[in-house]
Amino acid sequence: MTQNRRFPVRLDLKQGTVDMSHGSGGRAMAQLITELFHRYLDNALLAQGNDQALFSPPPGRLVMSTDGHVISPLFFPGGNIGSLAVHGTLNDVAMAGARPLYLAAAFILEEGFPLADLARIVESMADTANQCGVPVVTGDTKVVERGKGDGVFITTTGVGVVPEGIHISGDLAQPGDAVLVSGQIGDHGVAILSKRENLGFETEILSDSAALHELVADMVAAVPEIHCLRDPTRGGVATTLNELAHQSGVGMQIREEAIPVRPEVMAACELLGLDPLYVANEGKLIAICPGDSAERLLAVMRAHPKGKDAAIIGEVVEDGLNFIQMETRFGGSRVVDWLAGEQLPRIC
Amino acid sequence: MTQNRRFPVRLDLKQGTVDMSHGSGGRAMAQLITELFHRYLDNALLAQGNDQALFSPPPGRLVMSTDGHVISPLFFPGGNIGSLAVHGTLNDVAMAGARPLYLAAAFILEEGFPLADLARIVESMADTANQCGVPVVTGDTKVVERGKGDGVFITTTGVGVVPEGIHISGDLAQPGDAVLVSGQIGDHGVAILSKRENLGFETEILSDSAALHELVADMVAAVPEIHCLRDPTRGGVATTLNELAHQSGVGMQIREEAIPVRPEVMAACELLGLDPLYVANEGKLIAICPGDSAERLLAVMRAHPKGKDAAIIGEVVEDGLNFIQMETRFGGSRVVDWLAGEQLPRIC
Amino acid sequence: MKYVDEFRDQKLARQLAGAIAAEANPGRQYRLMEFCGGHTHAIFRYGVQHLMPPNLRFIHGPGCPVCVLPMARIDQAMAMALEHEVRLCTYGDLMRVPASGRRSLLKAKAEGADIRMVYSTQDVLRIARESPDRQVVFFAIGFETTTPPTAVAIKTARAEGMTNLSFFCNHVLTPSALRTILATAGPDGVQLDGILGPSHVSTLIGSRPYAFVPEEFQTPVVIAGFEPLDVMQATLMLVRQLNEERCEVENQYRRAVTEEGNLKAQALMAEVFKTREQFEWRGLGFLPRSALALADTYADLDAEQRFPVDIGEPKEVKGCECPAILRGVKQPTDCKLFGTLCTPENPMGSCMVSSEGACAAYWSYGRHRAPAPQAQAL
Amino acid sequence: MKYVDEFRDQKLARQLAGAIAAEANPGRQYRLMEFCGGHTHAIFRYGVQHLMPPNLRFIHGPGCPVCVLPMARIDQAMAMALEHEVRLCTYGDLMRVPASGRRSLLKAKAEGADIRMVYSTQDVLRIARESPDRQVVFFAIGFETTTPPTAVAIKTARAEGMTNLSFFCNHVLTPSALRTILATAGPDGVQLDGILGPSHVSTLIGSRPYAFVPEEFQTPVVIAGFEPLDVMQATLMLVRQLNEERCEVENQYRRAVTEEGNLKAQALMAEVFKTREQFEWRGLGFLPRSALALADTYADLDAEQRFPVDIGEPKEVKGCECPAILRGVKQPTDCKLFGTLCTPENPMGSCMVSSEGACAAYWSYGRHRAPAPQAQAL
Amino acid sequence: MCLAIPARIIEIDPATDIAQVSLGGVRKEISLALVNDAQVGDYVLIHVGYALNKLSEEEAEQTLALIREMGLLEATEEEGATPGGQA
Amino acid sequence: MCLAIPARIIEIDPATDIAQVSLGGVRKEISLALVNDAQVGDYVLIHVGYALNKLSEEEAEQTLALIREMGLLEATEEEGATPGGQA
Ligand code: SF4
Ligand code: SF4
Ligand SMILES: [Mg+2]
Ligand SMILES: [Mg+2]
Ligand SMILES: [Mg+2]
Ligand SMILES: [Mg+2]
Ligand SMILES: [Mg+2]
Ligand SMILES: [Mg+2]
Ligand SMILES: [Mg+2]
Ligand SMILES: [Mg+2]
Ligand SMILES: [Mg+2]
Ligand SMILES: [Mg+2]
Repeated sequence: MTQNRRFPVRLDLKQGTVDMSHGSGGRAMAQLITELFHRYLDNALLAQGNDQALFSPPPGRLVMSTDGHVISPLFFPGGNIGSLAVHGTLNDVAMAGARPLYLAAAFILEEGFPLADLARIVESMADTANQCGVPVVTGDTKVVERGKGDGVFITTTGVGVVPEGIHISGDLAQPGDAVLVSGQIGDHGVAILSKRENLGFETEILSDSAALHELVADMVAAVPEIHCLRDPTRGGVATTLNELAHQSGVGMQIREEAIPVRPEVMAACELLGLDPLYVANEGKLIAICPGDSAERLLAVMRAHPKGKDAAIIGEVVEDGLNFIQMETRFGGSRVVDWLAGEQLPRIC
Repeated sequence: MTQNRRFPVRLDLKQGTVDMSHGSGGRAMAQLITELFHRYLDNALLAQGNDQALFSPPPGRLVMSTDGHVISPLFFPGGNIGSLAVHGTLNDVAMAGARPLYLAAAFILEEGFPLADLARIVESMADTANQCGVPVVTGDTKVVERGKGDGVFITTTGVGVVPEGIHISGDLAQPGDAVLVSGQIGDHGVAILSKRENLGFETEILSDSAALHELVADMVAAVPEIHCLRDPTRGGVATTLNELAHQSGVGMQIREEAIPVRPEVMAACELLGLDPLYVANEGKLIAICPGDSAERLLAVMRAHPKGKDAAIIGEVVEDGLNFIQMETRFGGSRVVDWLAGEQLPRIC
Repeated sequence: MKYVDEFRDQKLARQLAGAIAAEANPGRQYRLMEFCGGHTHAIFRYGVQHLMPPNLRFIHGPGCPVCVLPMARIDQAMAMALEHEVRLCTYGDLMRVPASGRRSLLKAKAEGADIRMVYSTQDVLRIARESPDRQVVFFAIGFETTTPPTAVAIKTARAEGMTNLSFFCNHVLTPSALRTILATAGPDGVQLDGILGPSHVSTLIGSRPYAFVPEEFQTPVVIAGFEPLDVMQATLMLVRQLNEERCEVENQYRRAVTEEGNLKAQALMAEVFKTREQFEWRGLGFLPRSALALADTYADLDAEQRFPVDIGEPKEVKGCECPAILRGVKQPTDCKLFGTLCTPENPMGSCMVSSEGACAAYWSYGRHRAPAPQAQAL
Repeated sequence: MKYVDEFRDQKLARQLAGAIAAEANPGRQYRLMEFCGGHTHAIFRYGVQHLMPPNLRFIHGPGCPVCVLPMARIDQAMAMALEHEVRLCTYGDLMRVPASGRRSLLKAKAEGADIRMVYSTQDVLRIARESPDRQVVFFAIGFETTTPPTAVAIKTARAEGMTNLSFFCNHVLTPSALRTILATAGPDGVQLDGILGPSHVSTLIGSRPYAFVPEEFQTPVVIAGFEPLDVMQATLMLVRQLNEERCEVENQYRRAVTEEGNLKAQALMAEVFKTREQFEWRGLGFLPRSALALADTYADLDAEQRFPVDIGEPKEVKGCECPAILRGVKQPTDCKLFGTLCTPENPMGSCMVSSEGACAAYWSYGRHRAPAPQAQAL
Repeated sequence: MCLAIPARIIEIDPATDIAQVSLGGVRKEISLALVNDAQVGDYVLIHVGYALNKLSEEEAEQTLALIREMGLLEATEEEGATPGGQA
Repeated sequence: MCLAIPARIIEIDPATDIAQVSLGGVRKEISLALVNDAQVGDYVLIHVGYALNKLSEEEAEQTLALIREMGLLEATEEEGATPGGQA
């Protein structure tokens, strides 16, 4: 009668849904963790089942970064919230020039969320983490009532180690530096918009969601004098350049023509009244390095598959107003400001 | 006309509310971060304004732990979600015997959330982090639409360093070990319940929300042979003991009479049909150590203000079923099982 | 806590245990049914069975309102919430009770049904006042203890002229169930030597309604409180009646139970409710005059009339022995599903849900059957 | 993109700039009003003003539907959403427009108003179909370009017998505003030498409705597309008319604009709408016969009638020069709030919201006034 | 069935028939709609937010006295009896 | 005002008067309710999900030709003219 099988009835990963008991701390939660999270994210540190992971990092300076992921739709062309949550944080770690080591993942699940979707998400997180060689070593699960969440939110936190001799920070850009971008911009934002039912448009565009730490490793190995790296996510390239200009107390002069944008992305933006400079990316980076290293850095980037369309898009200039000025494709000049509010589809 | 003040109109921390633009990546978000998060959480690493924090940890093994915080109500007797988010993660780091070093915090804000409440929460987080000597060095902010969140969720992640010679893990309990608790149980859960409008009861009970890393530092210094530490949060002492028994493949024999419970907590539980063993704590720990170290450990715990009501509540026994058995105050014996589902107020 | 702690005293318990052991005649069986789940819970939680002589056995009765609620009524409530999109208010106890197709209110809520847990009918009234545009249904369950609070809410709803609140009434009557148990007892059913009578139900209805038990069924009754000393004292009183071949209704729980009970509450129930011709009890079948419906003058507040639903034949889980357990003829350990497929996390039957259900009590407190170390010390 | 990229060609632009510079008579001023915000946007985004000789100046007109919407109408829509609890559908452009008391639809939404951004009236129909129990209001704004899609939705709502959808109509008529601008021009108002006529509005209404401009006001009009070469070519055409002392309606945007316009759309508008006796335009005041309301046969779908609201006197921000800017008599830099208290994050007036608003365009593209380095290279 | 617990009335609002009861330092609001003539100081049995009945102090003491007596009688007769366990 | 963009019709559902248009690799669903006799292959001006009008290829080419002519005339006359900036 009494027996030792911990969970006599398996979690129903086909028809089941998340309910409040999955966040209660009791056996239903233990079962969710065992049969879903541990099953996919399988690694020795996680399997210990402690509330924390213990590891011995290589010597050197560490970086830590955290990001909450709240995307809608959860599944989009080129990825889902699970793969994105891995890429996003790995990239923020890598943007210090660091090698990512470990990830932590905290899930906030909404009551009623299908376990099948959760399993797909966690599986894809696991695959992504595997491919990147960066395991999810500790985690947490909470459940909120229906109407107090949005399916699933995933907050990931990463730690990584910075090679010696690398000093990368948003406040190090200097007049004379070159500004580079690692590839075509705007793909992620447009891929997401294309799944918004009411916009009714279709493209072949996939999110560029990707991990950039290997590209960064090549870059810092070849050009250790890089000053800034940042991934132009929310707010797009325009916002990231403004952030960097402000942090470093400089201005920038960029050339619209030099900025790689796919024609489909351009077309979708025209349709919706958006500007690709403000559209989110999830697998691109902005790099700023001394002007005379720029060609060398560009060559290294182009040699890596994730930087093959890299381009030098402008240079850092002195400017007390920290403006980003752009020479337009048409030959005019404009200020590229921060995004104000949200970028919404417009009619005029 | 044009001028360099970055945010001409200050954030309205009295009447303002969070809106979607605060999560857009644009200037409204930059302003929220500058005038609210950085203002309160003020420290050199955060002030750099990078997407990650860079630091040189002391040599040794590191631990990392993450927890999402989703509590309702956000403000409760003895704390709020901000202080809780600091304590909760520091404690999970400390439960490896570690000294916490740094925290990361990711906020998910619901559209419409009052900025005044957010400021109170972040201020209290900052105070708590300050008192604990563990700064919040990196963070993230997302905004979700109304009805897709619950005011604010805070996911914190902590890293810490484990002193040499300390080996603490949930799978190390052995028959003959003693089981200790650091103080009165159930305070947090009852304090939260007392604020649920529909239960209509009042107590003087405050949440026990507190950081335990200093208590832990004393404990591991004096008794480095401690086998397990865990904070009995969701699911309470009963669930934590079951987790540890299961992880270590042992059983436990505990004595109801030895477990410290405040009379008010006991009374509230009687009123609502709850069992204090399953009620959450946020400033208590369970420690398991070799039986012959138990009195020494107890003395060290009692010497610290956060362990002054510590007690030895039972011992680890061999048991293939990994049961927690309890000698009741009445003199009977019962199994103390995992919590099934949520613990809800009952009528029968 | 006054009136609580005194009745949990370990030393007195040991002495009472000694007295029972001394007085129990080794030559006979004492098969005592504790009617109420509250007694069942106390017996398991405090290990009372351990303190009894081997020839004295407690048989768990049907006195758990959650356990005796037939699956069809849960299906019906779920259909109201899902099809009529009402805001369904219910006590937390019902959330996890299995309905047809392994569903439950908890799962329906996760799927989007608007289900609110309440602690009191005062909450129900508050919810209805706060959402005048929303139809609110109170899923009312319980014995005579829980019925008067529903009656208060019904009267209040009428007095305030609420048009958005109605009541799905599942209140049942204890004496009727007791009669059925006794009528089917005997060689083919459960064998009973005495009854531990209801505690808080009796607070309301008094001790008089049990007079039929000794009269018609020649079985002694002792009304007993829910604290462990109450149960033990009442047990000793039954042992003495049996030893002395007395057969009467005695009242151990005198501090809360009188002969006539709470007349005010009784009047309220009489005004607001009428007795149903019959009603289904899980395990006991359709029992005549065993449940309440809203009186004709309150019929407009009856959710069954306001929100008619069409549910299929409820599908009981194969192998679940709840019905036999509720009649006292089987024990949880007689069920093949107990502890394998049926656990408190995944209850197959209602007896595994409520902490008063025999299966849940057995799982939580009685599962580990090695003799408890302190039993020796007594 | 065909019909787009060709009209953004840098080399042709340089050549056109050269032609304008060559043909413009240095002895006179060319004060050209681009009526449309679309032109304003193109002029700033592509730096067209940089390419013009110093005596040729663009004056920004009132042709931005967001900019000319009076604050009272936003207040009214917000009141419908908050007091009548309707589901308010609106184009994204309106979300951040300041209403009284520094509020906006974005803030009302954050405070709990049910406000949905739509991209098309097709979405509005879908939303209304999906929530039959909910009253849905479409907050319709725009010139003749955006009006026919609203007409389609109104006809569809009627055809499908929808009872939960209504329309808060704020559609305005371009020629009427143009007449007002011209009538108040002169020594005390704006001084105009020529008009760049509407682009997409003309697609619908055709080129004929502008005949009154040369006839009554002796001012030449060139209807111009929104691509930068369109604007430049039309500018050259105006320069030539002025140099040659011609005064007529010319059509640069021939690929999309005919004399008669889109007759099908015109018929639809005529059926569904009627002209209001007068309507307030921000900056221009109450203009006679300058806006549309639902025709009497569709009056039951009029949200203003279905959800009457009582709003106070709207409170304009002190110091905001939007009205003067919309009349062309001031520039954004003449406003004391520009760039200090008024920025796109914290707009004080509607001209700082829409990317077609003169203040927003000026902020985004023209704020930095040092000569752009590449201007030298041209 | 029917979880109920005794608590002491510490305050009554006669207008609403709502009382505050106290139990081990916890205060709770309950309805007195089901009981007559409850007074501050009385102990009442609380169930789902209602007082079901008053408790009789006298009866409680008599019950306890009886329990003690039943036990003591025995204790003198068979000190240390240890009945066998049966689950 | 009135953001609109030309796109090519690639598919028409005559039952609903809904068309698929294509623009630089992007497909979008739009309504043809406002135009008569639009055919697959036509370019239409898209605004808030509706086709406003067909575009005339012939007129577009003539316009471009005129622009070239206007510019060329000048280019020969004043090569390299650099008008001064004014914001
Ligand atoms: S163990 Fe489960 S299935 Fe078996 S009788 Fe009890 S409730 Fe029914
Ligand atoms: S800058 Fe702002 S306040 Fe000034 S006119 Fe423009 S919109 Fe109005
Ligand atoms: Mg980050
Ligand atoms: Mg990031
Ligand atoms: Mg980043
Ligand atoms: Mg956790
Ligand atoms: Mg939701
Ligand atoms: Mg943790
Ligand atoms: Mg924790
Ligand atoms: Mg923990
Ligand atoms: Mg971030
Ligand atoms: Mg909410």
